[in-house]
Amino acid sequence: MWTEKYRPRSLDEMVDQEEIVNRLKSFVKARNVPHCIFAGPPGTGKTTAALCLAHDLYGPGYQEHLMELNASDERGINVVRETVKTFARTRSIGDVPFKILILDEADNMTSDAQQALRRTMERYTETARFILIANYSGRIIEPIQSRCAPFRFTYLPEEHIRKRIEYIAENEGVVLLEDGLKAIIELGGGDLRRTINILQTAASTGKPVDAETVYSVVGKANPKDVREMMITALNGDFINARNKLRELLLKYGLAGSDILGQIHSEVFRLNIPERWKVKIIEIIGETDYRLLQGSNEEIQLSALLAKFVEAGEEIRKGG
Amino acid sequence: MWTEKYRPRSLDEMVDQEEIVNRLKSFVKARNVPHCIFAGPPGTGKTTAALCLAHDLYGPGYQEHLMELNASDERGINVVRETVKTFARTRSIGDVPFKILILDEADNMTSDAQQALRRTMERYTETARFILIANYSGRIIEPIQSRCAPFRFTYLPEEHIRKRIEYIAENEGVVLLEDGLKAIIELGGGDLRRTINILQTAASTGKPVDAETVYSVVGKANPKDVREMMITALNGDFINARNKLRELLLKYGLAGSDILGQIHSEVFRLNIPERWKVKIIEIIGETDYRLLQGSNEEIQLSALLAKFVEAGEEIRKGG
Amino acid sequence: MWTEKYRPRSLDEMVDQEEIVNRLKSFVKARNVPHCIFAGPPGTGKTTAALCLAHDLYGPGYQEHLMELNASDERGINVVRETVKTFARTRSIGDVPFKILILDEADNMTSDAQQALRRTMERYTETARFILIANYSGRIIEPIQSRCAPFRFTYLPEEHIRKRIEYIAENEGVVLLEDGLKAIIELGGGDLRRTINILQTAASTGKPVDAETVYSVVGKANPKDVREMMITALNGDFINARNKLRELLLKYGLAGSDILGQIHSEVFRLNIPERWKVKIIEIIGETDYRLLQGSNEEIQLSALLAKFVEAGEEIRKGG
Amino acid sequence: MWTEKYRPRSLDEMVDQEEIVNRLKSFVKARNVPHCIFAGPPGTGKTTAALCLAHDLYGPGYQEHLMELNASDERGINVVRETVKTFARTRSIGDVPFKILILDEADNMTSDAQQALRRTMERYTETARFILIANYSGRIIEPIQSRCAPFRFTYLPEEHIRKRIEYIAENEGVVLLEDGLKAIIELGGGDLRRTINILQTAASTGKPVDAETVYSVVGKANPKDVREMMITALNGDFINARNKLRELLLKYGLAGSDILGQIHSEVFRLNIPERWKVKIIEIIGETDYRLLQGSNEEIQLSALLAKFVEAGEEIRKGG
Amino acid sequence: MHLPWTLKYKPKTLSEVIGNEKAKEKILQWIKEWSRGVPEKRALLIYGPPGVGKTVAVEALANDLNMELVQSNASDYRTAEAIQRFAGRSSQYGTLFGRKRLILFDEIDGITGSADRGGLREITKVIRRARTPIILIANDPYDPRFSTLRKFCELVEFKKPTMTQIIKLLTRICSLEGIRAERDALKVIAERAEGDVRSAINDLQALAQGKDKLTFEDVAWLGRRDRKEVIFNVLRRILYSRSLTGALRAANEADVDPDMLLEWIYENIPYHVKNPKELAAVMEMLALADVYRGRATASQDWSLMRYYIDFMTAGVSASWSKKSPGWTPFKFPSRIMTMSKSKEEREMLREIGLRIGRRCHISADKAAKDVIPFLKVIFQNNPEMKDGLARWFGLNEDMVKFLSGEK
Repeated sequence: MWTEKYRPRSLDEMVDQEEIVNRLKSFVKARNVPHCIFAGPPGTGKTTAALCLAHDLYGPGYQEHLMELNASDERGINVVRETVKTFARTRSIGDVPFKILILDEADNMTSDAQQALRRTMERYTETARFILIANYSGRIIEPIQSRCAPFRFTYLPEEHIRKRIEYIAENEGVVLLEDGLKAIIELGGGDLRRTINILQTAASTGKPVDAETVYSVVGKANPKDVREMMITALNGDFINARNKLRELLLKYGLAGSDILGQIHSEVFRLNIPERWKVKIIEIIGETDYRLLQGSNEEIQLSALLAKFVEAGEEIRKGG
Repeated sequence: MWTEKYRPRSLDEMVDQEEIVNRLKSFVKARNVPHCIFAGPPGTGKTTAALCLAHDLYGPGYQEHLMELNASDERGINVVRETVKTFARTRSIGDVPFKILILDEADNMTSDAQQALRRTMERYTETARFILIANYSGRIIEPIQSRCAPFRFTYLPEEHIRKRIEYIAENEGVVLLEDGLKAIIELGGGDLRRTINILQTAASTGKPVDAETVYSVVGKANPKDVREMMITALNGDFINARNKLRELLLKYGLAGSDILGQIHSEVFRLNIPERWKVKIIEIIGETDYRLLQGSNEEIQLSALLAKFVEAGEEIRKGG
Repeated sequence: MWTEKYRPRSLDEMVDQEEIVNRLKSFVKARNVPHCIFAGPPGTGKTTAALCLAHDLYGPGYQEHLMELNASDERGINVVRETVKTFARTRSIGDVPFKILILDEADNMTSDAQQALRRTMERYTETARFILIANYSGRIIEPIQSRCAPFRFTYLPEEHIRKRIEYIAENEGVVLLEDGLKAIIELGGGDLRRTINILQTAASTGKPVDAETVYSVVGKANPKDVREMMITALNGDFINARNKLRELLLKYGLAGSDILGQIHSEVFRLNIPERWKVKIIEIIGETDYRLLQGSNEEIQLSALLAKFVEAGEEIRKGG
Repeated sequence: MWTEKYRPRSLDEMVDQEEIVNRLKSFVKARNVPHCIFAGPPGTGKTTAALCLAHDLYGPGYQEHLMELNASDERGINVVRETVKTFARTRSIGDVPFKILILDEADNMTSDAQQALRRTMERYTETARFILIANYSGRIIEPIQSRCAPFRFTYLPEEHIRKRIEYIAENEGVVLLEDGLKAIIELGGGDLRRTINILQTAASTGKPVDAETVYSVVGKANPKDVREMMITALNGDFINARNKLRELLLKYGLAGSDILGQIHSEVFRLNIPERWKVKIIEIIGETDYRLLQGSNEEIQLSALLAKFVEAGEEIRKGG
Repeated sequence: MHLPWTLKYKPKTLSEVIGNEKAKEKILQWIKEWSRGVPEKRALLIYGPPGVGKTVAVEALANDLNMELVQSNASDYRTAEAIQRFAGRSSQYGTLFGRKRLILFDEIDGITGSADRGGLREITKVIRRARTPIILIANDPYDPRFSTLRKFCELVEFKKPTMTQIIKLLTRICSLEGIRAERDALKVIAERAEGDVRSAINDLQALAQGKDKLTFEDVAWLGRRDRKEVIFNVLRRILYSRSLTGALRAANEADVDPDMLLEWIYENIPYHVKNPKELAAVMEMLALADVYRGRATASQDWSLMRYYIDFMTAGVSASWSKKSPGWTPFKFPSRIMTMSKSKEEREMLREIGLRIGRRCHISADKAAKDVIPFLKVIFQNNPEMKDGLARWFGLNEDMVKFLSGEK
């Protein structure tokens, strides 16, 4: 994947998040790193920065001193604890006496799990440093936040993204037209990883990349299913809307919260009265909460679809 | 860590919590210490006082006679029991026949664990004295409370904190501007440890420390910017207020809950009728809860701004 | 410990729970005791009664014939089973052919553990009698209930508690002021053990015991201060009410949930229309839950005060 | 134990589940028993029927030919593959060449353990017959269901239970008043074993058994009182409802969550529109959940009543 | 005689096994191949619902051909070592006395991941090297755990015998036992058995043993096994009962697992509740019920389950007018079917997600959302890029096919 091919290897190669990179460089110089929280929107270089930091600290064989865990892949804090224990038990050889542990999507951990994590962090603080990666630092519990140096990653400026894409396109011999470039940047939404993925997908058609190609491949990759499901429900066909939902959950393997997020963005684009948008947004908020509390994602989401059916009916009645 | 470097070593070096320090000095003089509860907000010198007491009691090699445990850290009371058992079994050599055991975050123990602790305290009362450190003494069970001398630590006066920070800054050669100092003290919220940590983090940027730097390193918005956003909304310009919000969220990468906390503090400084402050504070409460539940930050905060717009309109109408 | 020092030694010394004491005396006379359940709120003399019964039955050396176990303390029913086995295997020497086994907090056992206990009770019924102590007899499984004589302990009348406290204070040379005594009794909440513990803690400060000292040592606000804050808010002075709140939070170092508990008790004493009490109680319930979930204390409590302001306004309007 | 004392010994003594008993008698006559599933609610005589069957089949020494595995015994896959197999393998001596194995609460066995059971049942069918006892036969895997004759036990008619209780009371010389009898039957909930246990407990107080005694010994409130409290609240009298609630908590020594359980049971008996019953259940459920999460019991229960008051108001408005 | 009738009347030869003529034919053909050397598929996987005669057929076959039947089932340990010990040698050679050997792995659904670690893999190994015929029996052969195993087996399905066949069998047994049975009584038994021959015989014994006459009245009361009619009845009472207590009681008295009941209600609601407003209200109740299911699981406090039941029954019942568009049959929960059908696919998706995650430093969930959709487009557009990426991610053939939409 081009996202990986063009991922910076060392802090010196990172051109964005300047201030953050400078602070990280000072850690490398001091051969010492505190526990860190890297927070910010997706595709702004959080994981990259963590990997670069490790690279610069330990040199080329850095993987030996590094462990990556993804909180949403691991089931339960026990796995995390055990893994960390094994990993952190042995000291790092070399002039840096600790290892680095990257915990991605840390904001997906329950607060109980985070409490346990905090204890683990403390226990192994001499032999391991943690870098927690999160979209919202607000979901990290206070005791962990106060033990970590905070780093806030921000959206990359559009010119940077544009330069990056142009560079990759040239390097890969992609014929990239101006309107194609614009479309890629727009659809990327400030997320560099997504933007590069779109470029690569568009390039894979073998045709010169213009806006039309870009929209077409993104359209294929983002099946209109969610929108279609919503419209089916608005038209009053609950059973088919439910079938579509089931397909998204089971066939595409999407998480309930991801589907809900997509529904949320689509609502604003729907052609329904403003009043109903507001109502539906409220119900989405409630559903969001229930997905966390409930046990069956499909039931929670189809209850939302039933609300769409109701809305559709009232709209047709001129409500 | 500067918090460690500048921590007082003996009771004589402690300048705050005068009354408490005097009582502790009398213990040193008598070569006898009862079980104690040190209660009070974070960063008011509880742990420092306990360490100083031990230092003054046993002299430089005091660590041998001292053990620090974190109650919420160790898995359950069994660890406490075992550790205490081993530690308390042997008598202290010297003229003080007991050892000191500091139990941090004692109010985080479950009441079952506290019951067990009570029994342990009783059993080893001849060879060990317990200093329980807690934020809220009300969460320590009565049977323990009645066995301990209570000490209530209070927030340090602002001038003391200011002096301390100025002293450290000078000592460390930090260029500290007046607005930077103010920001540090405000953000520290009376917690000395936290305040020093903020100073150190801000200093680590290598630049002269002004308000902007301080807010940026702790991931907070400059209150000026927040106020501006609120006033823009009150003036009826929703679109621009929302743009400012987006800027704070996306460009500065701030967490929604942090912005909300800042809005909350600023409301009281706004020049609007009290009636409206009350209304807005209520909505902030609701918003806070929703954010905690994981709602979409931008959506929730723009809804709040909409309320400001409404308030402004009514105020202009003379409401 | 004063609770131990002033605990009655024999049934004759017990002045409360008259009916129960009489039934127990008849057991002593008959030299026979059935299995019993002592149920009732904490600090109403359940353990004391059990110990007195044993004392009167076996005389001064009663400890040899008695075993106390804490059901929630010992790890699982296996310990109970093993301990009981060893203890009950040998017959008691003397004219009472059985031993007594006190099982504290029996209602905290899981129902599986209780099932196992039931079998143990049956097996050793000839050589051992069980006294199960519980706060809630409803949580003891029926098969055990039907094997035991039930005794229900009730809260002691306030005058009894007052007399007891006055007696101890005098005996221990504590200067106890009237408002201090009232505060102690109020905080004790009918639990004699707790009440005595509070007295001892307050006395340990060495100062005359007044209300201020009492509230301070247990980490609670003086109800007067809380009421003042509420009335300030009801009178429409939101800013000052909030300042009082901050004072309570910061100066007294109280936890938000504790203040909330105190606000709740005070609401019923306020002179406001019932309709508003209902509304406010509902909001307190919501606030309590939000705090538990980890919401920002200051934000949530100010929002609550805002409701008081609103209530006050409507009441003045004749609402 | 009266449940044991009055348990039928032989099928002839069983007066309930007539048709089932007849079938079982025919098995005895034929000296042959198929594998059976006895399914039905607790206390409807499933175990009794199995024991009577064994008794009638083998005569007084029937225990030798019988093995009972209870829920409290380990019944994992390993036990099934070892202990059960060993028992089933050896022949019984006498004119009935097979043994009987009673598996209590078979629906709580893991499906792995059940899988391991299916062939054992078949292969050793000459030497052992299985009686599986279950609350829900649906949780028994199909391959086992297909190997067993199903017997469905139903709740005993109330008159039968009443007669039985009256018989035992008379036999034991218990003074049983009509309202006491009603309360016992109500609390027993159709479970005969439980009903007898309650009678025995109530009888052990030595006083005539009336409703008050019955509810008090099992640690429950009189449903009449609970209903009264609810109606008081729904009628808008908040203060009195709360007083009643406190009385229930103190008088009966109830835990908050227990009283909530009783409130829940009463909802469906209230004389309010059906739609509102569901709404009230929502309120109760939310409160129950909050208590479980550790919310303040007193606050949440007051808030519950406050919500009842509001509901009552809306109901009167015809909402 | 103390034998259960299922044993007493067990078929001795394959021809006595009722029904399933095609399957029996297939088995015979396969076993005959062995006399001509090792056939292409060295194992037979017989599958079908319980009680249709799978094991009995194999035993009868061994009897017919005078083969030694060596069998292992769920009541035996079946770890890798146990399988090795049991089948390692015997799958290689015949018996001492020249009798042919037939190896039977029965009830392979019962091989558990924990207690029988490595068992399935070992069976596959044994099959691949087998020099004697091996037969496997399962209820559900499409369980993803068997996907590898399946490739080395010839599949034979046992279907439920017809009612007529079962009645015939029951009649035969009755006449041998000297019982005069009304045809209607036997019909009830056969109908209730739903093709499960064993349970039909069990029922017959439970009802008729020791009698000389079996009437329709004798059978009417017999407890039903967990069958559809029960749940239909419960559903009808929940959806259409006049009072809330009626709906609630339907669930409490029914012998149905609440989780399954919720699925049934959820499946059928949209076919009955047609008014959009009511539909939304009813679905809201199910969502609420599910919240309490989640809360009970999370807190491990099962007293919360009472609200789960309340909302799915009384809540549903109170939320609609019970005016149905007409007679509508109840449907089996299709979510359950889709879930089990798509299980393999979902596992594949997750495995791909994890492999992508390892390379791209993201979680499997994120990969499913952010990378896989693009990858699918690339795989369909550009074979060259596809090969490169497949190699780089370490995807196997099935995964590539999956992403290319060829499967």
